[in-house]
Amino acid sequence: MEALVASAIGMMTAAGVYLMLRQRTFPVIVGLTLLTYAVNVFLFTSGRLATNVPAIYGEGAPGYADPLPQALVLTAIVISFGMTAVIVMMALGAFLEAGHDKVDMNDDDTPANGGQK
Amino acid sequence: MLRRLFPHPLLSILLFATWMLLVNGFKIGSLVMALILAIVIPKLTAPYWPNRPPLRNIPAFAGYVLLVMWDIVKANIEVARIVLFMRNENIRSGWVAVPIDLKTPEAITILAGTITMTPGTVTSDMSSCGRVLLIHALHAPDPDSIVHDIKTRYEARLKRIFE
Amino acid sequence: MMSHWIAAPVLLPAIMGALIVLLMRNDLLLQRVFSLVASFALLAVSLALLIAASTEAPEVYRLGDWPAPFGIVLVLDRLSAMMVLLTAVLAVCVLLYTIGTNWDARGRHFHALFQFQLMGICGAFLTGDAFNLFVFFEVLLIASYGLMIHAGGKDRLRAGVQYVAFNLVGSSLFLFALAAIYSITGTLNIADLAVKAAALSEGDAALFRVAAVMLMMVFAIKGALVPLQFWLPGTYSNAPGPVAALFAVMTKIGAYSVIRFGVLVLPPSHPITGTLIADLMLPAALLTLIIGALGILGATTLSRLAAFAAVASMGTAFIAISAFTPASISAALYYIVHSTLAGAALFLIVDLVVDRRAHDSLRDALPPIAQAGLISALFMVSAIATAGMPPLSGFIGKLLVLDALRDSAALIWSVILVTSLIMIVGFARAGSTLFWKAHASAPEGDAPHHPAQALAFVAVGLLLAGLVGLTVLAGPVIDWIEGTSAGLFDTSAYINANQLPEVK
Amino acid sequence: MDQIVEYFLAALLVIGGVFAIVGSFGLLKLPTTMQRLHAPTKATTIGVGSALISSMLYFWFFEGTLSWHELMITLFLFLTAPITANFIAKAQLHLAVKPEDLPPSGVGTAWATFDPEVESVSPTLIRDRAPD
Amino acid sequence: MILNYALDFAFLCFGLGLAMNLYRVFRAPGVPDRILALDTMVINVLALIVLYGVRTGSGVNFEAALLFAMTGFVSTVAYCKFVLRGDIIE
Amino acid sequence: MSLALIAALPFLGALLPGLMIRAGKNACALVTGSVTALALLMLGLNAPAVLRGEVVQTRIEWIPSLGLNANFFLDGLGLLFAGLILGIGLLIILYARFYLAKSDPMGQFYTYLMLFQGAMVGIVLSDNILLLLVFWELTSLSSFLLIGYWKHLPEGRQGARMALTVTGGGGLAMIAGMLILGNIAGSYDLSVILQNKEAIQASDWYLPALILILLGCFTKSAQFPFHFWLPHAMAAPTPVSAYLHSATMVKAGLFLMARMWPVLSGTPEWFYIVATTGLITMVMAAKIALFKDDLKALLAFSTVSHLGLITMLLGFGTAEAATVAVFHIINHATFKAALFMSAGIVDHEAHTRDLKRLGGLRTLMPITFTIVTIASLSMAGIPPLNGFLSKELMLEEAAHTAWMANPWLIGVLATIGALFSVAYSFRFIAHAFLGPVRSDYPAKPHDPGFGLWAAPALLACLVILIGLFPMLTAAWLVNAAASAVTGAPVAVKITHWHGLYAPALWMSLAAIGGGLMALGLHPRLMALWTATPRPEAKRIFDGLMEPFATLAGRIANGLHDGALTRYIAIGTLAIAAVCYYAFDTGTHAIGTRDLMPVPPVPALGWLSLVLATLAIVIFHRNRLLTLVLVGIVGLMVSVGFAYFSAPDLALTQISVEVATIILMLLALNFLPKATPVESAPLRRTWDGAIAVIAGVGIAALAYALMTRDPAFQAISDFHITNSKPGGGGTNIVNVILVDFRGYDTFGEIIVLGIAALVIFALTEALLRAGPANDRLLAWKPDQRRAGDRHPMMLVVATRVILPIALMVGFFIFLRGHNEPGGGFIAGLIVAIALVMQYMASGFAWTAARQKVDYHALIACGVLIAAATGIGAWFNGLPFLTSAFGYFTIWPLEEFELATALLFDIGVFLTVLGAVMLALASLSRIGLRAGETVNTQPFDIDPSEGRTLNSEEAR
Ligand code: NA
Ligand code: NA
Repeated sequence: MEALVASAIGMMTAAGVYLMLRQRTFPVIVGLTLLTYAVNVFLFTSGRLATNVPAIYGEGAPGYADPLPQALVLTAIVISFGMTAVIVMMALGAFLEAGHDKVDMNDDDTPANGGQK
Repeated sequence: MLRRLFPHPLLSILLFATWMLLVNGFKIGSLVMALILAIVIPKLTAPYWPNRPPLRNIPAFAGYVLLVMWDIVKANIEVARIVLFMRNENIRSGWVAVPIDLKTPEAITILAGTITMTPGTVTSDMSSCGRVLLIHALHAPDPDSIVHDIKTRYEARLKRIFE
Repeated sequence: MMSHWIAAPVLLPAIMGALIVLLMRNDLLLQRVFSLVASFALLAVSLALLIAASTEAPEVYRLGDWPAPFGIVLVLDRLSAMMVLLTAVLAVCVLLYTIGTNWDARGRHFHALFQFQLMGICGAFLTGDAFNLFVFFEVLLIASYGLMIHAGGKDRLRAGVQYVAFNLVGSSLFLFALAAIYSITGTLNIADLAVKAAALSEGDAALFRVAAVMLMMVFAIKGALVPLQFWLPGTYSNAPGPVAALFAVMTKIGAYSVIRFGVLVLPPSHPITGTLIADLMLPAALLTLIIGALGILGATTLSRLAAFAAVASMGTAFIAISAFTPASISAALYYIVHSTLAGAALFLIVDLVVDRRAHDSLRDALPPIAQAGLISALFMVSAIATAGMPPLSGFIGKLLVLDALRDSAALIWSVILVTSLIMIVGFARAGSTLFWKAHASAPEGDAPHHPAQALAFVAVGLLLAGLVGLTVLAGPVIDWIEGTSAGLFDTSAYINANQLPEVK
Repeated sequence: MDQIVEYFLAALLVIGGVFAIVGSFGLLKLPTTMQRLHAPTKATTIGVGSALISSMLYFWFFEGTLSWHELMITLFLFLTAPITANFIAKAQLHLAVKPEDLPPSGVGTAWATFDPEVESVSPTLIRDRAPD
Repeated sequence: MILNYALDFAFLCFGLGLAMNLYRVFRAPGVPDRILALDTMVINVLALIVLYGVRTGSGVNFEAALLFAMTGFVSTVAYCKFVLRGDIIE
Repeated sequence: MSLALIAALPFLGALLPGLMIRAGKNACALVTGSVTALALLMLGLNAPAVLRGEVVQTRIEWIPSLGLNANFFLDGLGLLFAGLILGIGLLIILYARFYLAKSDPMGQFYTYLMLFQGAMVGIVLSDNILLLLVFWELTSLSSFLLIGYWKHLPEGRQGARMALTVTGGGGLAMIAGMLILGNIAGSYDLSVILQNKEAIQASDWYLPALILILLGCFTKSAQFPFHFWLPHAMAAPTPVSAYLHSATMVKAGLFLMARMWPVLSGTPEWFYIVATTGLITMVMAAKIALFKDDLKALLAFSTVSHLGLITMLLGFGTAEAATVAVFHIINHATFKAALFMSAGIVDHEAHTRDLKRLGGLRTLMPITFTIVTIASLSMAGIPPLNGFLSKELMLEEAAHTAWMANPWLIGVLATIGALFSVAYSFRFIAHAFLGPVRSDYPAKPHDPGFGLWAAPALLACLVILIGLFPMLTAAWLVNAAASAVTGAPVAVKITHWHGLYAPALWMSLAAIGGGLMALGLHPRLMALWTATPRPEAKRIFDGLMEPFATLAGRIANGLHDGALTRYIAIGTLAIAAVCYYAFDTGTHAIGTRDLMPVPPVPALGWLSLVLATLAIVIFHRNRLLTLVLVGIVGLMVSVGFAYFSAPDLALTQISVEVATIILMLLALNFLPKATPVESAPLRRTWDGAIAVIAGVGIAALAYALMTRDPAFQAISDFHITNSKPGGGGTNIVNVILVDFRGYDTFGEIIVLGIAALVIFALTEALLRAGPANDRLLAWKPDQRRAGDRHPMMLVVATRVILPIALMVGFFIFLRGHNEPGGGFIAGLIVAIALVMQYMASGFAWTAARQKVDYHALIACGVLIAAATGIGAWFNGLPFLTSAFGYFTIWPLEEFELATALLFDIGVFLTVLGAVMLALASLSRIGLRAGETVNTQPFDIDPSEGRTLNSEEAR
């Protein structure tokens, strides 16, 4: 199972990185989202994998999954949600201001340096 | 007084029941909480439900629910038969326009939902005057019987319940 | 005795930010007043904390009253106190400037975001927990995203998207690193991490080394270390002037974190990581300085010049840090204080210029600007400080760095000195184009009218006065910083303050 | 008693499983989108419903806890399935069906999905046009 | 005992159903089909969660199942509304 | 203390001109002059002691730990230079008062001048080489300002930059040299360093230090090959040229060589570098001076030549030669400053300094002519003037010094240099003043007022006095200074006649004769000179600097050109490479944890996840489809969390995922619906390779970590043990979130709140007048739109679902502390429920019916969380310390109340407010783009049998 989870993390990371290397804001944001998934699962696995042992007190519970990474992932999910929301809006704003959604500024109509502010 | 506390009594009952379903246990504390929520939440959401129609005939409604549940079972067997045993080229799908007499949105919605959940039909659209439903029938060699079924089996009952 | 004041640099701006949003978001005047009051209060608190930290051992504040390493702790030591004070000083100046130039009226929520930004920065400096550092990095980053695109505009938004995207990669890397660290050591408290990392077995070495470099590269992104510096010029040059000035302390958070972890958790004497960090950091830092210097010389706009100056200053700071000796760290700390003030002043002055011109190109001669004399004098002073020319603190900082790195002098000295020359030439070219060449294209005394903005000049003056103070009082300041550095290297003080349980 | 309950639950599970697979199989097998829409809307819903009810009964009889959540989920699914189907059908109408392929409504008005009048007539024309 | 076999059978059915949905998501003539497949997928996953709860005798994931039902519905409507109108909260 | 004050006075004085200029130019000059005079006076007060052989010291600690202290000392050498700087400075201030035009900002000029003066005084009084470096670079900076004083002149700007580049660069080299020197000597104090000759000269670092320090000296003193900046610095006003480029700054290099003479000289390296450089400079610059028509250029190269002469003398390394050098420094300062000022007078009066346009001024400007003649003759080395005296001594030294065992080379070259010197000196007189009066001067020349000629006249008097009575007027000063240079008492004997056997006599005669001959042949030589191609310094400098600056710009701007995709590619590769290196150089033990089995259904989940991810990559150009596929990934991740014992995470993940997709759908409405194919296959392959590297690396790391046990007991054991007894909750994850690590959560909700504020502020910015607003106003949907916006079925269903969903949210909130759930998830559930309502009836319709201030929600949430934490202070406990208790109120059962619940309310409110504010902002954008607000919950009302509002619309 560990190999499956690790490969899934790797797959999401690779897809995320590939999309982040695209030239439009939308795929870049989707790539970031995928990377976020990968990160969250990776962080989650730092408590190792365990089934059927949720970190909730119960009589005769065989044990508890490491709750700390879970709490950390929860925090990370929330934070990345905020970040994603912001970058989505910023990408929208940039598109509305510029009329296109290119990520790179070097092949824009105005030069990146020496351009007007 | 009661009217002001429970502007939507049925909704309040539904919510009361929902809370008790959620908490999974029968405690006085839960009852109190359920009561509070059954008052507060309808008050909060009342602005989103203007012109609430009165439910005139509650026993009839219960009967309707039972009828529909039975029809759902039938519908599923019917659909399973078509999916599993009928050759695709023999399936005679088609669109059917069902004129309706119901006027209350709630009643129409229940009718539309019933149509979707029952044999081989899916409510797909409504005419822009709100008088006709567009229905897709999975296997309808005889579209007129579908219209007839709907009008007699469901619409008539709903009319009694709501109007 | 645990002093609640340790939490004040975080709570004060957090609460003020929330109050501004709640009560005065439609009244700019009230926002200004309360934002200023909060910033001055932060200054006072951080000054008091600095005084307390100077005389006492590191003090730990256990949030939620949970003992370390199980809860989150704040740690006040000389280093964190110093960085918080630096932040507060900068905050006051930047805020005065913002008010003086009405920048805060050009968009919404400037003051709330500003306060939250301060909260994030102070939180990052004070925390004694690795994951909490991540959280506060995110707080300061997201506030910085808002400030960076304050007032909007095409280029700013597009640069903003890049800034956010690149930093989100950094945040991801941070989490990868933290996950690996927790996975190996089972802890997040920095002091505990220091103890446990030193006791790791050989079998964990390779993985821990990976975790260590990942963590350091996160800080390298914040600190704009080559090859992770790319985000900086576009961001800083497109950010509103006062925001770029405030950002002067943001890169220092990267440097701070490298120092904190590099000295406490991953010192060169570490059995597993050894000089791995130092070996990788030095060439990167040298390249950073070179890139920064080349950027200053080749800058096409004034704001890009200032941005590359920020890159160069980080290069210098990281060169000093990479040696990880008490002397080099004190040199780095002095230089960090200096370059924060100098960088901020430069960005504010750039903003004064840009505000008075159609654009800030260095290629074309433009007519003279209003208040040219005063602004050119300010520019000159900040250029001297930034390039590290005498007599200002930049020179002293560089001398300290050179002096601390005498063991590998040939390469490092030549890079620092040659880049200094390049920077001097770059600033001279820019300054003469801006302020002298302007007079060639328009008759003297024909400067366009522009409101004087006294408060803005006061803010710049305060920053430059800070540099002068840092120069004149260099003796005591450096003594104090050397004490700080010595305290950092006496890692047991920091670790003991956490009162960790026995390692099982 | 337990035996009977067990058989009953097993039957419920099997029925649920069969309906579920019918629903998903229909999604594969049926040739047109509108036909495919029928299968999961009905079969999967009841399949899941069976599984949920069996779960509820299982906990009631074998664990001694009456868990009503499954009932809630079931009701929720029954409540939402028609809406889902309606929306997917509308989407399909909008994207892939020509109005002339549909029967007339018989009362002279178009189907809502195709009637631009609905939009142009219904709003109260609060158009936010002035830049602040 | 029989219950265990039935449970296995149910797992198999819902699992196969999931696999078929997956296929339909990737091979579909249009977006509505994919939305439908995803919606069905959510329901199948929800069922699997509940079955897993029966297998392990734990009700800890029932809220998750409830939430899956809710979010599945909302996202399906959102996708459709996007196809229909572009703006989903106009 | 007094020495520090002398150095500080000019700096303090620099503040005055700016203030006094309002009181008039005279007041300004007077004040500036008074300050200088005061400093000079204070210097004079110290002079007797110095002349007695004492060393006056002032020590002020500045940065003791660095060894950089404000230590000053005054010996003979310092006295000589300080006297020159302040004395000539005083004259320059006087001269400049009358020289500067009305439009020149005089306050600025005096400020710069005083800054420079202070820096110079600082150099010569420093007893600390780091302090000296400070002053050294300050002279470069202040001279930059002075040279560029006439802003409108491009030559001024370029000359200033060139001077700064060369002298500043030399100064930086010198920093390195000085640091080495200080390291060898163990102190940066000059007085200590001067005692360490043996150690320094024996060190391996001697030669590098020597070269680096000499680089500083040579650049400052314009020695070959760094001489080229000096003539371009002549764009400065003449007082500046006279002061900086003849009397003071250029002599700083000489001063330093003299200062370091005791420890650095006497080695072959010193001799060959210093003497040779000096010799070459002397001859070459003298030759160039002969062919300069611009008076100031002539004088500039003459200065270079004389500096070379002095350098050469210092390079000889003998006490005698050093003494002569000191003497010539004095003499050169007197006649050269006089000449510069006179050249300035000519320029001032005739409006030209071009020798070709001058001539015949003798009768028009008799006073100036007299001054120039005296000074020029001295420069030429004509007896009995002071220049003659030192030149004779120089030639004598040159004649007795061998170069590479060649006894006559230096002598011959020195004579040739002297010959040129004679020639250009006479040319100055002859071509400017002699000959017929011309009719085509640009302005009618006449002698200026007393104010302008007083200073040069005074200097000319000195030239004569020193020439006639050297022992009386100069010997004492030479003795004192030379003693300081050589470190041994010197008693110089200066005479006009050295006897017939002195080689200097004949060399001198040859020089004078040859010089006159050269002057006679000047037109022909000039033609030859003009015909000879030679490198032009400025062109070479620009030819180096401009391409370098361009290259620097190319590199820096090329690398930072805004190509984010390249930034990320480089960053990713760098991270991967460094991680690989770190792993490869460490030892790794393969993990031994038992692996978990792979049941078929989870394997299916894995497959779904992987396939969906792959499909995203393949189909990413279809943006809506991408979002559908992201939905699958999110679904699988959250179900994975549920499977691996993390119910809270499953809840959070699925709700966040839906919220994210809704936000992205809302944004996508305005964005293009498809991504064009833009990158070439090669680029895509390359990107794919980077992606695979990153993915494989992370997967390998994850696998390696997961299969190993932690090295230590994880801290979470504490959380598991203390969750209920200490935190009062059975859901350990929730207790960690709101209690053990509640501070993280506090930060986290603030992140979310800030995100919403940012989105709000950004929306406001977009909706202001501007391109974005224009685009929105002109916005047309890019896809065909269905007829009805708010289908009735959804609206009706929502009327029931919304209350239930709200209740579920409340339920999830309440139970969070003990079961999966909590404030965050509850906030999102309520938000999603409201989204459902928005989708059903539209945002504006819904929002209008329940006025909630989202800003206030966020702020209150944060404040409640903060207040809960602060509440602990009143019990003397730290921030966020929780409390919980069990209560009974009849008829209810016992229930638990925890402050953590209050904290969670804060979390709930912030989350809800943040999501709502973000949606509200997006909705505003939609309204601006032309969307309309409905007044009815759905479009078609069957009860009326017609579309709604048709009445109103008509
Ligand atoms: Na929770
Ligand atoms: Na507590």
